[in-house]
Amino acid sequence: MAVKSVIEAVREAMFEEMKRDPNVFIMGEDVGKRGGVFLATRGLIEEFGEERVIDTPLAESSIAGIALGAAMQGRRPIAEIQFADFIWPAVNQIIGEAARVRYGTKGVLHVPMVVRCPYGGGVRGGLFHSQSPEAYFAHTPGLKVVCPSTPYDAKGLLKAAIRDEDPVVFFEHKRTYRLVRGEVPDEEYVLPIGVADIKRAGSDITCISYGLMVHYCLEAAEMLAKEGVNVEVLDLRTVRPLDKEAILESVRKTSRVLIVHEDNRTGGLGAEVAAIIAEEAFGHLDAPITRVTGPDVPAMPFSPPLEDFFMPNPEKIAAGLRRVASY
Amino acid sequence: MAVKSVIEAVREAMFEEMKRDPNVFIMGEDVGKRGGVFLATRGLIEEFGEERVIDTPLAESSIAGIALGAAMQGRRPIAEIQFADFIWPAVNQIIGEAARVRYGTKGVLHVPMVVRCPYGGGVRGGLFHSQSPEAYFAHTPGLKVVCPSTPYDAKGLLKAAIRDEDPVVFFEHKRTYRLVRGEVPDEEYVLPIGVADIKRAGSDITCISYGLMVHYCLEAAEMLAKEGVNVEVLDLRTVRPLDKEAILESVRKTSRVLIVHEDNRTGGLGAEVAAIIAEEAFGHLDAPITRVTGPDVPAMPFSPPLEDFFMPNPEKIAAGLRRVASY
Amino acid sequence: MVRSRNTAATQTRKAAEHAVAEVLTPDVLLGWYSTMVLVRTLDERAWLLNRQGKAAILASSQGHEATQMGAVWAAVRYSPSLAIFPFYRGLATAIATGITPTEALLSILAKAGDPASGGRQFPLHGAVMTPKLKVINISNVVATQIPHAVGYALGCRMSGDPTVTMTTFGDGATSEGDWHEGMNYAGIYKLPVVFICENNGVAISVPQRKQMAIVNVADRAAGYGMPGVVVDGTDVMAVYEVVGEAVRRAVRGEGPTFIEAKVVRLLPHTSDDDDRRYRTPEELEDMKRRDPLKKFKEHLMEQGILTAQLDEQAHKEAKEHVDRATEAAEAAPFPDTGDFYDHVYASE
Amino acid sequence: MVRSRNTAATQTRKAAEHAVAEVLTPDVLLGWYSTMVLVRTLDERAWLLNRQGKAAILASSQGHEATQMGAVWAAVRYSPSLAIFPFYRGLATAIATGITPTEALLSILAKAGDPASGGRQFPLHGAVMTPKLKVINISNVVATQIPHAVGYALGCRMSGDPTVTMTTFGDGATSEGDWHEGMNYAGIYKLPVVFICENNGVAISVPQRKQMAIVNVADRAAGYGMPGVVVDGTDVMAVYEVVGEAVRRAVRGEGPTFIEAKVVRLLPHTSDDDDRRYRTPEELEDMKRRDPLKKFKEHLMEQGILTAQLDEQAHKEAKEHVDRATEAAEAAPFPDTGDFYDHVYASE
Ligand SMILES: Cc1ncc(C[n+]2csc(CCOP(=O)(O)OP(=O)(O)O)c2C)c(N)n1
Ligand SMILES: Cc1ncc(C[n+]2csc(CCOP(=O)(O)OP(=O)(O)O)c2C)c(N)n1
Ligand SMILES: [Mg+2]
Ligand SMILES: [Mg+2]
Repeated sequence: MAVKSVIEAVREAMFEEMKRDPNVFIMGEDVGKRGGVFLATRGLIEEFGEERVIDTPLAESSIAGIALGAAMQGRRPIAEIQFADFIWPAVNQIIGEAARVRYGTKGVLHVPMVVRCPYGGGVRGGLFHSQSPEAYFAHTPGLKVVCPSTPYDAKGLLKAAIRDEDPVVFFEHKRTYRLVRGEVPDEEYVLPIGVADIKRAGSDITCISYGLMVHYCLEAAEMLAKEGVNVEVLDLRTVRPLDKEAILESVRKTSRVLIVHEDNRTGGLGAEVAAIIAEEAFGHLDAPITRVTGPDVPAMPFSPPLEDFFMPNPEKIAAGLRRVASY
Repeated sequence: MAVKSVIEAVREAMFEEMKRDPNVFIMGEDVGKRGGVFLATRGLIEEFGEERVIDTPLAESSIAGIALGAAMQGRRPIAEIQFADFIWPAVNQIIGEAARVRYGTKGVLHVPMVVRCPYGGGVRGGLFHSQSPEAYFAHTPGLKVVCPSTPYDAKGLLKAAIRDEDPVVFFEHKRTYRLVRGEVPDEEYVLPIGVADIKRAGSDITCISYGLMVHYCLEAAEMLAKEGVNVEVLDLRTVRPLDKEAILESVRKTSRVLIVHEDNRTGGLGAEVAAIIAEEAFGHLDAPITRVTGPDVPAMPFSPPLEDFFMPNPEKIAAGLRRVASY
Repeated sequence: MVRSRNTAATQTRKAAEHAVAEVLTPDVLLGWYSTMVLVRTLDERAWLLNRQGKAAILASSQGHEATQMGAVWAAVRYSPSLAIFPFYRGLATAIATGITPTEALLSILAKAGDPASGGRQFPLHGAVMTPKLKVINISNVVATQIPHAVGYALGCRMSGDPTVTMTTFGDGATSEGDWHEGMNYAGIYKLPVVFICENNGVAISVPQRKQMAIVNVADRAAGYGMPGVVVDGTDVMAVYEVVGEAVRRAVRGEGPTFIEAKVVRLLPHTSDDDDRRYRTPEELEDMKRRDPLKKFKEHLMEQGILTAQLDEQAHKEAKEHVDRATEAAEAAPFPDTGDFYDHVYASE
Repeated sequence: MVRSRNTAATQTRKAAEHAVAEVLTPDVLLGWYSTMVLVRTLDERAWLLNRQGKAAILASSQGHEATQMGAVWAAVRYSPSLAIFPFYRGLATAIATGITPTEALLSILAKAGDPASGGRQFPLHGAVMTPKLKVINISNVVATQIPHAVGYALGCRMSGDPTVTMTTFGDGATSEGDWHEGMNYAGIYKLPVVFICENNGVAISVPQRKQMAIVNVADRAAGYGMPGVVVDGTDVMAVYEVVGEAVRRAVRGEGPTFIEAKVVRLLPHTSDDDDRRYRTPEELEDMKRRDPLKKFKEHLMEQGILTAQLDEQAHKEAKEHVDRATEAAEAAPFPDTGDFYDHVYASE
């Protein structure tokens, strides 16, 4: 095992899958010589050539739409959207089209394509380089949506996404790219899409999250441990399909729930998680299902004090946990 | 008072507002001589001329983006997206841009624009003429999202939307256009955006819905009444902002909740409504918060038996109500 | 046939005309004529079924047949294999690709036997795949198929598959961002794509002058580094020629071609539309003079290839064929809901 | 200055040259030069502040100054009032519109006094509105401003407001669907918009040949029914001339113009970028020869308008100005969070 960063894990996953399967190719803005603006594709054009690492024109709808066409032809495109904030022009091709191909052709065609998408804030990115649009995609049947939090998960899940027969939107939290490091096995492994992971076992409260926030939840859990509250941190890893069983099992055990995400509160992932619990674990609940989330403003502002105010952090999460614990 | 259809109410609202305010204008595909594919704008080009009733090229992103630009200049555009299924290309301009203008300019600019959008199924429209994308927009701070169910509400709320200083996405359920008729006052009136409406008072279960489904909920409530269960039907009318107080007040009274929508279940409007209740009326609940919704398939199929299978209907809703009642 | 100022295509024109003359024997032309009669008969029947409440919706290809059929026939003739991404107005396209009238009607009536989507989608939407010919139309969202076609062609190039990709769309579609993005990409990478714009001068009710500031949308092709050709789309032989030329260009690895076929839409936009709101009776009369079937008939009669008797026979056979197809399709079952949840994702 | 084949603009060229000569007295040119020096000094300072960790991100306008400033100056000169929708690389645009160096640095340092968004947005994003000059850049999503500008111009026409609208963007932006849709609409309705493409031959790292199959993107303008003009964007006087011409065309109600200004990007894409990954030292050296500031200086010296002494003075004053601005901006407070929730919706 070696300790790696999330961005290294992402790069390795693509490298290995491109080695393994000649149908896999990459397309996106600046993925070639530049190696991507976050260097996720660094070295890949040198290894695999311009035919398999394609610098596209600046046109997201066609990046997704051309990937879709190529996927129907049998290729396995990895389409990079440079920042999640720029995925909106591609939504027609991803949500409108790709998600419906298998269903609308009754299985005659399918779309084994991955849309990789750096997302999230806390990087001084302002309104248009900080967005967390995962909930929009997670609402879409036909898509799978992955939001890993660690290098280990990122690598194993990205490999799974590339091998998946259906369109996967793969959200990589920009702030984790270099900040989060962790052990990654030397040998090959693939993680199943749709399976949550208990990142910290506990008995008093279930704290459910994904992406960067998982790390903040873990920090908050340590704070609460000192106060005698034993928090279980459940990392969803995949936000569509949700691992309902893992969610319900943990809640049945703890009877108390805090859901944490960076995205705006209203209609975020937390809403669906809460609804599932309120419908299917109602009898087990001892406290209101509580959410700590980004506030309902249109996006994360640029200036440091404003950005800090927006972002959930370990202190805000700890406060939420205390509220749930003391109900 | 006269009895009118939803489409008549919509047309009248636009007519009256265009008479009232020379800044109001309409743009969209076929809104001119054709009068819109549903005839919502019939007669308007004859009354107001080509300058104020603009047939645009077939290009939704620019329909929204040009409307946005004109709104920043002081006009009050009503942009028609011909079917909700075709709103995806415009999402970058609506969700990505319009929703953030006021926040991102710190109030210097704002976007008094309405995006009108026929949505919903049950019209033999198949995958691409039946979609209900309201949840995507309702997740977006900066937007308001309205889904009226009756001619009275449609007219009063559309007039409010046109007068609103912020971008409003106004979803009109296609199936209600000619099916649903109701009294509309002869004198001028405007209804407030963000206020729900009790369409049927009751004491045993709160049934929360919007759009076409409100009518099916009312039918189901009548069935349950015969079984001795007194259902309150709460019509959200506006899905962003949600009328939280109205929701909580009804739930505090009944202690039981069924949420109904036509959109896919996972991440639909019902999720947020359930989450609010589970967080803020937890102590009042006597039963799991239950949802009756469209199934999690990518869209409504075309063939009659498949479409019927997709659509929630009074029977399915009644079954849901019975489940909640008997918990 | 008018050409836009782009001349790359012109160079091979002579060769094309020669080839056309060689291929298009009287028998072939008579076969074409019968098929066009069949499509028209089928289209009229489908419209009737809609008026009887049996077909929910229909976009007629009346007036577009010469372009749709000429294009497919040329593409099949001149490419080793073909992938087509048509738009919704493609009944003639479908028949030219080998869909039978019964299959078309199963699709139009949303029956289980619909070969494109099993009744899940609008008529003829979905996918019909054979080894040599793939017809893919995954949505009725205008212009989304342009990037699909380009991506498909990219995939073919990557995998050494010599398939030529063709996509058809209306004049309205050229206003969409996806059209621009797809054209641009195909131009940069010289992909083997033939873009066919069936320009009927109207997008539902919006006339061309409100859609673009130019007369020939083919003039835009140069801005994407590809030839733009204007052709009389009501003339099946002219279409056959220019599409054949474009397909051979694609096969030779010389890249994409944009073809603007000027056609007429003889009926309302769809069976839901009433075009009297926006077209005058005079306009409609005027268009009927450009009816591609009428035009082809007159041409074949002038040439002595078609006789009144052969014509009558073609119509009679077409009617019988469509009658049988109607009967079969009407008797066929609707899809059942047992597999309603299938094909959302790959089954494990 | 090269022109694409479109000739509508050419007709008024003579008149324009005449006007330019009249307006551009030595004093005016010296004033321009000082301002260009000031912008360059400010740009270098901002880059330094980024390297010191004080400015989070920066897109330099070095190499684009002649186009950005020439365009604004011409537009202000020839239009009764102006609305500009610039892109993110617009420091020189901003200064030309009257933003002070202090204001620019407040914005770059994300301070409360940022005149465009109060620190909510990336530097110089947001809106700065005066009665005669409106600068609107609501996002850094490439090409979204094209429809905004077109819509703004439509609004102006509707309300009888004689404002001319101008929008600036890079070569990369022309690949986006929004660019196509916006151009098309402006062409159809002959709206008073001046489209300025600052073509530096690269979108971050993607070279023009991977963005489009043509040499001059201005060649696309004809497809939208508008003139397309190519100009050396490192020559401030040439830019002034063609933009002046386009603005007067707009004022006369003759519709939009597309101007492609060939420029150089002297620095990496932004302060986050390292262009050594994709540009050779030779390429960079080559570009420096096209530095618009150097070019203008040489021209003015040749003409005897600028002397070494005046040049030194301009640099000295610029440095002092930027020093004072830096001091003020660094001392200024960050926004506080008291109004964090304001301006999501209109307050009641
Ligand atoms: C993105 C999108 N917007 C709107 C529609 C509704 N619509 C269907 S066909 C059509 C007109 C298309 O015109 P054109 O491309 O010229 O084809 P034609 O029908 O004339 O053959 C419109 C507006 C759609 N299907 N997709
Ligand atoms: C829609 C969108 N996609 C991607 C980006 C990321 N991005 C910012 S600038 C840029 C390149 C723009 O190139 P060009 O338009 O030529 O302008 P330049 O920076 O060269 O001046 C990219 C890809 C973005 N801001 N918006
Ligand atoms: Mg048309
Ligand atoms: Mg550039």
